[in-house]
Amino acid sequence: MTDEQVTVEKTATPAAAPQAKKGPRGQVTIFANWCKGCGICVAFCPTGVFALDDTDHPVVVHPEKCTACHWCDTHCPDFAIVVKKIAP
Amino acid sequence: MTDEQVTVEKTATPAAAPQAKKGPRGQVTIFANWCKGCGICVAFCPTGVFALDDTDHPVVVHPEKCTACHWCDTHCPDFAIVVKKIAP
Amino acid sequence: MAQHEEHTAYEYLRPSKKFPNVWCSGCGIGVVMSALIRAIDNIGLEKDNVALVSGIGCTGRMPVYMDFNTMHTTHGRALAFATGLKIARPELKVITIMGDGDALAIGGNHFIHSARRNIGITAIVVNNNIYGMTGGQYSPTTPIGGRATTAPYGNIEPPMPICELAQAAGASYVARSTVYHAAELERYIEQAIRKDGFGLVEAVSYCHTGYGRLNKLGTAVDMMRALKETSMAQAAAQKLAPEERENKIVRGVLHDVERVEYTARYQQLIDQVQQSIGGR
Amino acid sequence: MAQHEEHTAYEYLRPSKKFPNVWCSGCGIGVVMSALIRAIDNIGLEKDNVALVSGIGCTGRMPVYMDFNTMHTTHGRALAFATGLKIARPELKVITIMGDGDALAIGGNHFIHSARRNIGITAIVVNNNIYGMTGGQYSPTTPIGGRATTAPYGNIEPPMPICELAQAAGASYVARSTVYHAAELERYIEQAIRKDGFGLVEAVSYCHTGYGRLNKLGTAVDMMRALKETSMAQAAAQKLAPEERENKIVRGVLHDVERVEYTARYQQLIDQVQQSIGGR
Amino acid sequence: MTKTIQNDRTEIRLAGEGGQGMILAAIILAEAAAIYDGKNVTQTQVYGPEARGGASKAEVVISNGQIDHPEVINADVLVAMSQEACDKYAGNLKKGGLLIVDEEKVGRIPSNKAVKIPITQLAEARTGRTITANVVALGVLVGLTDVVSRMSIEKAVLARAPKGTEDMNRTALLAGFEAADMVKR
Amino acid sequence: MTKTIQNDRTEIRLAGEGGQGMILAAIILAEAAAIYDGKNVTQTQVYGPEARGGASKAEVVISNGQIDHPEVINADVLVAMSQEACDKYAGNLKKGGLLIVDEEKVGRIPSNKAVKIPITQLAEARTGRTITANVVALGVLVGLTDVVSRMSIEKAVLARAPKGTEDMNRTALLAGFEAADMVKR
Amino acid sequence: MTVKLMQGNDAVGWGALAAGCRFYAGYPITPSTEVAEMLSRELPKVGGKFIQMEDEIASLAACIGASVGGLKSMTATSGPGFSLMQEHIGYAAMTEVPCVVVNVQRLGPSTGQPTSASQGDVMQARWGTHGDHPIIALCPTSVSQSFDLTVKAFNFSEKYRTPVILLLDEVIGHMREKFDMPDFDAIERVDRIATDVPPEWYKPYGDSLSDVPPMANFGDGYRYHITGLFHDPHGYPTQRLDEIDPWIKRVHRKIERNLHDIVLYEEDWDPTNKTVVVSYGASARSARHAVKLARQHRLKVGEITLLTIWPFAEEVIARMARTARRIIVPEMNLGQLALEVERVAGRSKVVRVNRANGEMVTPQEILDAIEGS
Amino acid sequence: MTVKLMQGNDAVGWGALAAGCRFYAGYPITPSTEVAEMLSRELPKVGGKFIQMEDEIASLAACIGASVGGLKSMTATSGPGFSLMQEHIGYAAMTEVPCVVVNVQRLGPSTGQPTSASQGDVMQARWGTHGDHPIIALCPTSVSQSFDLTVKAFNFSEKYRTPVILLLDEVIGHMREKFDMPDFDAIERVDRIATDVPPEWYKPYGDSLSDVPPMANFGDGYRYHITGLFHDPHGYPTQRLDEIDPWIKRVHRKIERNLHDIVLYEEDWDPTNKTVVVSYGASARSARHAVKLARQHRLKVGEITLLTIWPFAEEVIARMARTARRIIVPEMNLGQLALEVERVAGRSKVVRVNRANGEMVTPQEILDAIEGS
Ligand SMILES: Cc1ncc(C[n+]2csc(CCOP(=O)(O)OP(=O)(O)O)c2C)c(N)n1
Ligand SMILES: Cc1ncc(C[n+]2csc(CCOP(=O)(O)OP(=O)(O)O)c2C)c(N)n1
Ligand code: SF4
Ligand code: SF4
Ligand code: SF4
Ligand code: SF4
Ligand code: SF4
Ligand code: SF4
Ligand SMILES: [Mg+2]
Ligand SMILES: [Mg+2]
Repeated sequence: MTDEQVTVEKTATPAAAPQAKKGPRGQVTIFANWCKGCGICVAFCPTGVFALDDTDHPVVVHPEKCTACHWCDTHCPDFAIVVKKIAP
Repeated sequence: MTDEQVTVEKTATPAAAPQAKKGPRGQVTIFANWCKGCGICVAFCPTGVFALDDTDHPVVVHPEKCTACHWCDTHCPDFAIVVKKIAP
Repeated sequence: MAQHEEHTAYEYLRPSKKFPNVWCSGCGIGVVMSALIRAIDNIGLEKDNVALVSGIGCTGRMPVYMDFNTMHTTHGRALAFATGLKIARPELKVITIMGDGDALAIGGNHFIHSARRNIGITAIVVNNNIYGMTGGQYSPTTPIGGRATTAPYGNIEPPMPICELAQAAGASYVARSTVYHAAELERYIEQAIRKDGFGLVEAVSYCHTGYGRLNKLGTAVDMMRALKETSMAQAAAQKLAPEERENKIVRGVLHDVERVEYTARYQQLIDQVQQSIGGR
Repeated sequence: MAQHEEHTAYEYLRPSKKFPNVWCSGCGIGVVMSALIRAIDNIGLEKDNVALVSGIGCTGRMPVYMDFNTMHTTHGRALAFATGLKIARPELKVITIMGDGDALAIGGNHFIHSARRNIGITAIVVNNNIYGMTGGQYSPTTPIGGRATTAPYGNIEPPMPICELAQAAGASYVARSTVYHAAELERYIEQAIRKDGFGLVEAVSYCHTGYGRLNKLGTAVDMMRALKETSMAQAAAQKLAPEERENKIVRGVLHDVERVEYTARYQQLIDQVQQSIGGR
Repeated sequence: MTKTIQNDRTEIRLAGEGGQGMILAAIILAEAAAIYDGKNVTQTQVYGPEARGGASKAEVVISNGQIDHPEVINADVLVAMSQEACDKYAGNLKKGGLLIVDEEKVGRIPSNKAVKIPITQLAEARTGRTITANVVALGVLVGLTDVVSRMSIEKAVLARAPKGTEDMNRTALLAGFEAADMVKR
Repeated sequence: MTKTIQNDRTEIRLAGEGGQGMILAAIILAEAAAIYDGKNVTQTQVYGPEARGGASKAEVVISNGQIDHPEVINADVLVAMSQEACDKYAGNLKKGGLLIVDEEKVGRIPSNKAVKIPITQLAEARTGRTITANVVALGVLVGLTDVVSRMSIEKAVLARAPKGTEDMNRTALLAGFEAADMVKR
Repeated sequence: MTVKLMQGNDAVGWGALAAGCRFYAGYPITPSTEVAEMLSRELPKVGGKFIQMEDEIASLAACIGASVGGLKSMTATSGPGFSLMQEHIGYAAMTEVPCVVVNVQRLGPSTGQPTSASQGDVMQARWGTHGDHPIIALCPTSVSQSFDLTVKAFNFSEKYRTPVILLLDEVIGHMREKFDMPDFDAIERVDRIATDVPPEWYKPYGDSLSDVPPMANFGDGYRYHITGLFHDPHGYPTQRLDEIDPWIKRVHRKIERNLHDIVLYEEDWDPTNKTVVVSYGASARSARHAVKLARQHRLKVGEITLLTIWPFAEEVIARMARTARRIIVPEMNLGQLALEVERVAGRSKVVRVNRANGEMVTPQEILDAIEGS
Repeated sequence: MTVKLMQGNDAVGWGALAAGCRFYAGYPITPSTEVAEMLSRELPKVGGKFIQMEDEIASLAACIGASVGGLKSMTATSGPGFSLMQEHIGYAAMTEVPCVVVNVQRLGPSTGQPTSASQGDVMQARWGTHGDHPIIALCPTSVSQSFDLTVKAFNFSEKYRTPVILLLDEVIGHMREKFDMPDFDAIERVDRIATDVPPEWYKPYGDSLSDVPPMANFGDGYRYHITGLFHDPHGYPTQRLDEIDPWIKRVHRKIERNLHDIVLYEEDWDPTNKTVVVSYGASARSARHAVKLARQHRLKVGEITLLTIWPFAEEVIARMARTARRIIVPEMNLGQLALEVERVAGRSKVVRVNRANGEMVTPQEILDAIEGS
């Protein structure tokens, strides 16, 4: 709880990845300094977009798989994920 | 609520009265100094055993009519009536 | 007292200077007291084994007259005191006697938690739809539209359904009758006392001095009569349309199930813990 | 905060130094907060017109993060404070946020009376089956057998059925969901807020730090998964035998009726009184 | 009886059983003094347990000056409507004070100077209702003492009388006056 | 380092983030002193909001005599396991007091006499688990100061070690001793 | 004709209305119930709101909630209810939410004697809740003063953002006296200081020249946080000593700086009076009676009547104690405010005249104490 | 080996068990919860009962109920809960039912700072409930004294049929110290005086030589009535002054006659000490530290540590004040017991050293006050 707070964002744009499936797609951003590393997003993302890094914090490893189902950003207890729907 | 309390009893024994009906019969006693004169017994006795006296307190006027139904002594809020079943 | 021996009640009344009682002439509270005494007599309980615990209110004055272990506690808290007593002395029959305000307004929380725990206490609520003792303010059971000294334009708060609440919270036994139906009331109280778990009896009464006078409902006799006329047995009530049922006092055993009683469960826990440390 | 603008929530979070929040990593309370914000956003309420009132507990810390009129009151009394606020300002959407201990233990009486009055307050109870803030003592919703720091041998008190209690007491709207079912939870909260009368949403959550650790239920992820597995929609639940249903968290809108809301009724009373004195 | 007014302070006690309307009588007397006679007044009472029980006594202190202690210290006037009330409070009567008793209800009277009037009986006889006994008592009290003017007490009684009972109450009051006048004579 | 014990009173502060086990370390140290070395001891801590939050500091005062004020006044020894802890508490260190920091976690150190040891790293390397860092810290502290005997601290650590973790904890403690001995040399 | 015969409890109700009270939440209890009954009738007439809550805890909570919503709020109770309200008195002090709590004292402890009079809750009014906190308590001696001090209670409450306790006793609450209803428009009415800064700048607990920060009402566009935890100027919880200490100082200072405004009393003594009677509430009536009698006997006796009980009128009592040799303190309790008098009395002897059985202290008892010099 | 490192709160639990406590009802609250946790584990082992009630009001009610049933009973709480218990503290005093209420003080007012220490409830312990009533409050300064005074609390409670308050502060409650668990059988344990008359003769509130009537337990064949109303010797409600007055006198006398037994303190001063420090609880630890330092500086300073806070140790303080010129009273509040010290201090100057921000008063602050003479 310091006064200054540098927000570290880790965005992964699926555009860079091969597009395998149809349907809506999402751009996932994790705000690392709000994330407490609970692992909920990692455990429940239906398509396995996330993995844990070596500090036990989530990183987006398969951005291309995101279906913009919004499970992760509605369930992150710390408002640390934003999923933006990408117009197909 | 004085310390001494003289209990005034008004018992009416139906034996003295003509016996008209069959079934169980009762001997009704009113303890006047517990009775507050609410009139419940008078109003609800199914056979009209009671009447109000001029101080608005109940008196047994038709002892012979008592069927020992026990309505009055179960409903008197002041435990001021006792009905004794009389072996027929 | 010697002259009075024929009345069942006299054996259970305190041989003291307390009569006539404090209640207004014709008040239904005395009828409940009478029914309670007969229920205890029917079961044949030893006086030493019965504890009566009340809160504050006209109803709360009931225990002082009766020759049991009696406790007149604070407003609303009878069940909380009774809980401690019952746990300390599970062998006692602990009976609480509460007014509608006592049990449901300030005491509502203890009411639902005693029911939830299913502790072996008999709770009798004398529901006269008003705060009698303080002179006729509306209570959580005052009907909508009813006048009270603090509802001079008529009450706008819906009444609390006492029995439904107790059932939802977990009581084992729930029944309702009225002071007009004194024999039925006596039977329900007897059943509730016999029950191991938490038993509630709602005794619908009236307060002619407070509620009755303000609402022009007549004398005690009139209000007693109204109980006869506006109440009906559950079986009959079920045949009515819901709107018709709304204005009726439904009498009957509304709920009766078997669940483990709290102090029995706690004794199991003690036994288990003591066994396990004995076995180390 | 500028970087965060895409998240619906950010618009409603206080632009202050309060993040990350106080809750343990993975605690479900944050999920409820997120659902609440989306519900408010869906309805399109003005922030100035929303008041959040909480008691004391981990859950009670929720309002401080949100940019509404917020009040962190005393343990158990959120609904009583909210009642005064709602009566003073009927145009405000008043939402109370309470823990299971807050709402049902110490606050149980205000809970049933707010429901009875059908006052226009939305009550959200985050049920984690434990006193989280004080470190894991059993609460009125801890399951039988569950361990807690004050139930080292397993809890022996039956849990309070929150929804059934609210319904019995008179709530207009009663629904239950879990933090795993965040979208459903959001929908129920939205419906409850839209409702005029008293609306209750039980948000089943978990406390992995307190209850979870003591009962070896694993991490937040494990407990989140358990909510998925042990809960079911009401329709499905009705097909189960009662014994099977016992161990399930039944999700759904359990009760939804139309009744006049309290402050509206009071306004009618004022209008009527003022008319009648105007007419003298 | 104005000589009972000492230190410009008249202390009046009305005592009886609950239900006899003694508090109301005291209030009416106080209103007569305060509103219609423009005097200072304090009116107090003792309640039974909580608010529900009837009062056993009600008091009025009247003065042209400031009233400090608001309760009766030694009554100038005691109206006793029951034996218990008379037994309990007569001793506190000021030396030379006035004791008014309801003749029917009070058998043992501790003073031979007491004014005995069958107040309740008068009420019944003149108005057909015993509940006007408190107003009869007021009539007697004012008739004997002039602590307030007869006009004022009449106004005060009528202001408190429920609609339709004005005549009955005036009758009761006059009955009291008359009884007082009989005694005075 | 026994010269830091003044007035027969040694004040030790262990500070870090919640979750690093600093309270437990303080308790173990206090138990070593009290139970196994027979000294007097007071152990206190600061909690976060209500009981749930982790502690940010824990203190132990050890003495052969009676301990009056139970908290650290000026620490003889400060173990800082985080930068924040070091920033916050280093200033309170007694002149000539001992500052022990976890080298990895504390970058800015306000004293060039501080003993820098990669405590958490050592824990990980020697026991495979970072959670033993608090025990390593105890090893370092006791190794450097002898506020309690090595035997006592070992007994105290093992008495608190959950079943099956005794070896791991002994290893951690020894790692601390060794690191201390390296510094002393 | 506006002259009426009125009870103290009714006068409290009218005083509240005159002061602008528009919300009452309470739970009935003898001997305070008339306040509730009166306001249940009168409040709707002026668009105000009355509610009977489920208990006294909820009653004060609702008052605080309503006050936060912008309505001047009051509750009334007696001993047992006052004990239950203690947690929320502390909450109101901590959050600086104005509200008025009336306690019509009856004989305690516990249920005691509900219809008997007492001044047994004087110390409780100061110390009943946990933790150090400032409080104001007023105590009328007559029916018309019940009206006046109720108005004062609301004014102090709003002016200083603090709960104010109005301590009546059963004698004053149930006594009827002549009362001349004043024109409400002529009554001095203080409203809470509104803020004039834009919402972004608003600090609900910020420093201010007067030590009383302006108070915005919920719903008026100033969104802020209220908590019973120690808080920073924005109202957010804090554990920082540099935020806690200034708060503690400010809330006590806002009262202490204004003792001249807050501490009300009536005095009738001079330095030649070797005996002075200090009293309050109904006992002050007996005291005055006794003092007049004593003066008739040519005794030189002074008199101080405290209308503000808390903060305690240290200054005047200490000043008087420099010349008086004996201070007589009649109370309807076993000696409560006498403790404070003793504290500041220096070398003067404090003589307590007590009754804790439900009856008033009699003028004679006080006179005996005066003469006992 | 029975030597352990133990927290004050745990020591309270063990003290309760040693004293014969067999019932605990409570509601969790920081910083008292360890007492409950400990007893939930230990009570069933000795056949005792533990229950978590729905709130603090119910907790103390259940304790009183259980005590009436014959079990020695205790509850533990902190500020907010203590405020809620006030009504029932008065009930226990009125009905003379033994019970022990532990208040581990945290920083108030209101929710305040739950994990910070305080001595802010000292006056509340005396005056928190309505009406005049006697009370005993004890306050330990160490872990082992927490054990000892808990035993004392139970003993006083049973011996005098009165609620006893054990006032800890967060420092003592959470501090760990060496503790040598005594043999429970060697501990002096006082049980309530049983009656030896036949049931018909039994008067639960009758006069007795000791002013403490014997107490029968419900279920033991003595059927009687308990009420929070004023009552006669049989326990029946009374409005008679000739029954009320004797009751009031007796319940106060039973404490006042036994001050020699009840008022516990430690003293280390002599008439040559111009400065004496009076303290209690955690502050006494700082005080002792400061006094030792001062004596090292060759200042002649005396010291009194109050273990019994209520009834206040008037006698020793007044005696000391006859010779001491300055009395220093360090407290973790804004000056509470200092008010009592001032009251009896005569001409001595009372110097307050206060902290009300959750931190201990430091020895240096006290030393400064000592040196400031
Ligand atoms: C804490 C507290 N609050 C309020 C009261 C005042 N009081 C006494 S009895 C009562 C209500 C009585 O109503 P109810 O419980 O329905 O009983 P009844 O008199 O109608 O039988 C109240 C509000 C009190 N004694 N204690
Ligand atoms: C009057 C009072 N009693 C007790 C407490 C201590 N306390 C704080 S939070 C809490 C319980 C929290 O449990 P819950 O309401 O379920 O919320 P959670 O922390 O689980 O979200 C308790 C007992 C208090 N603050 N005030
Ligand atoms: S759910 Fe949120 S807090 Fe948890 S790991 Fe994912 S991003 Fe981090
Ligand atoms: S939106 Fe759905 S698919 Fe995309 S990352 Fe989140 S949980 Fe996975
Ligand atoms: S019911 Fe009882 S009290 Fe009522 S009139 Fe009959 S005998 Fe008297
Ligand atoms: S027993 Fe029945 S019939 Fe006989 S008097 Fe009573 S009510 Fe009438
Ligand atoms: S006031 Fe009402 S409830 Fe009380 S005794 Fe009279 S009639 Fe019965
Ligand atoms: S203690 Fe439990 S409820 Fe509280 S924040 Fe942690 S996980 Fe959530
Ligand atoms: Mg009622
Ligand atoms: Mg919880």
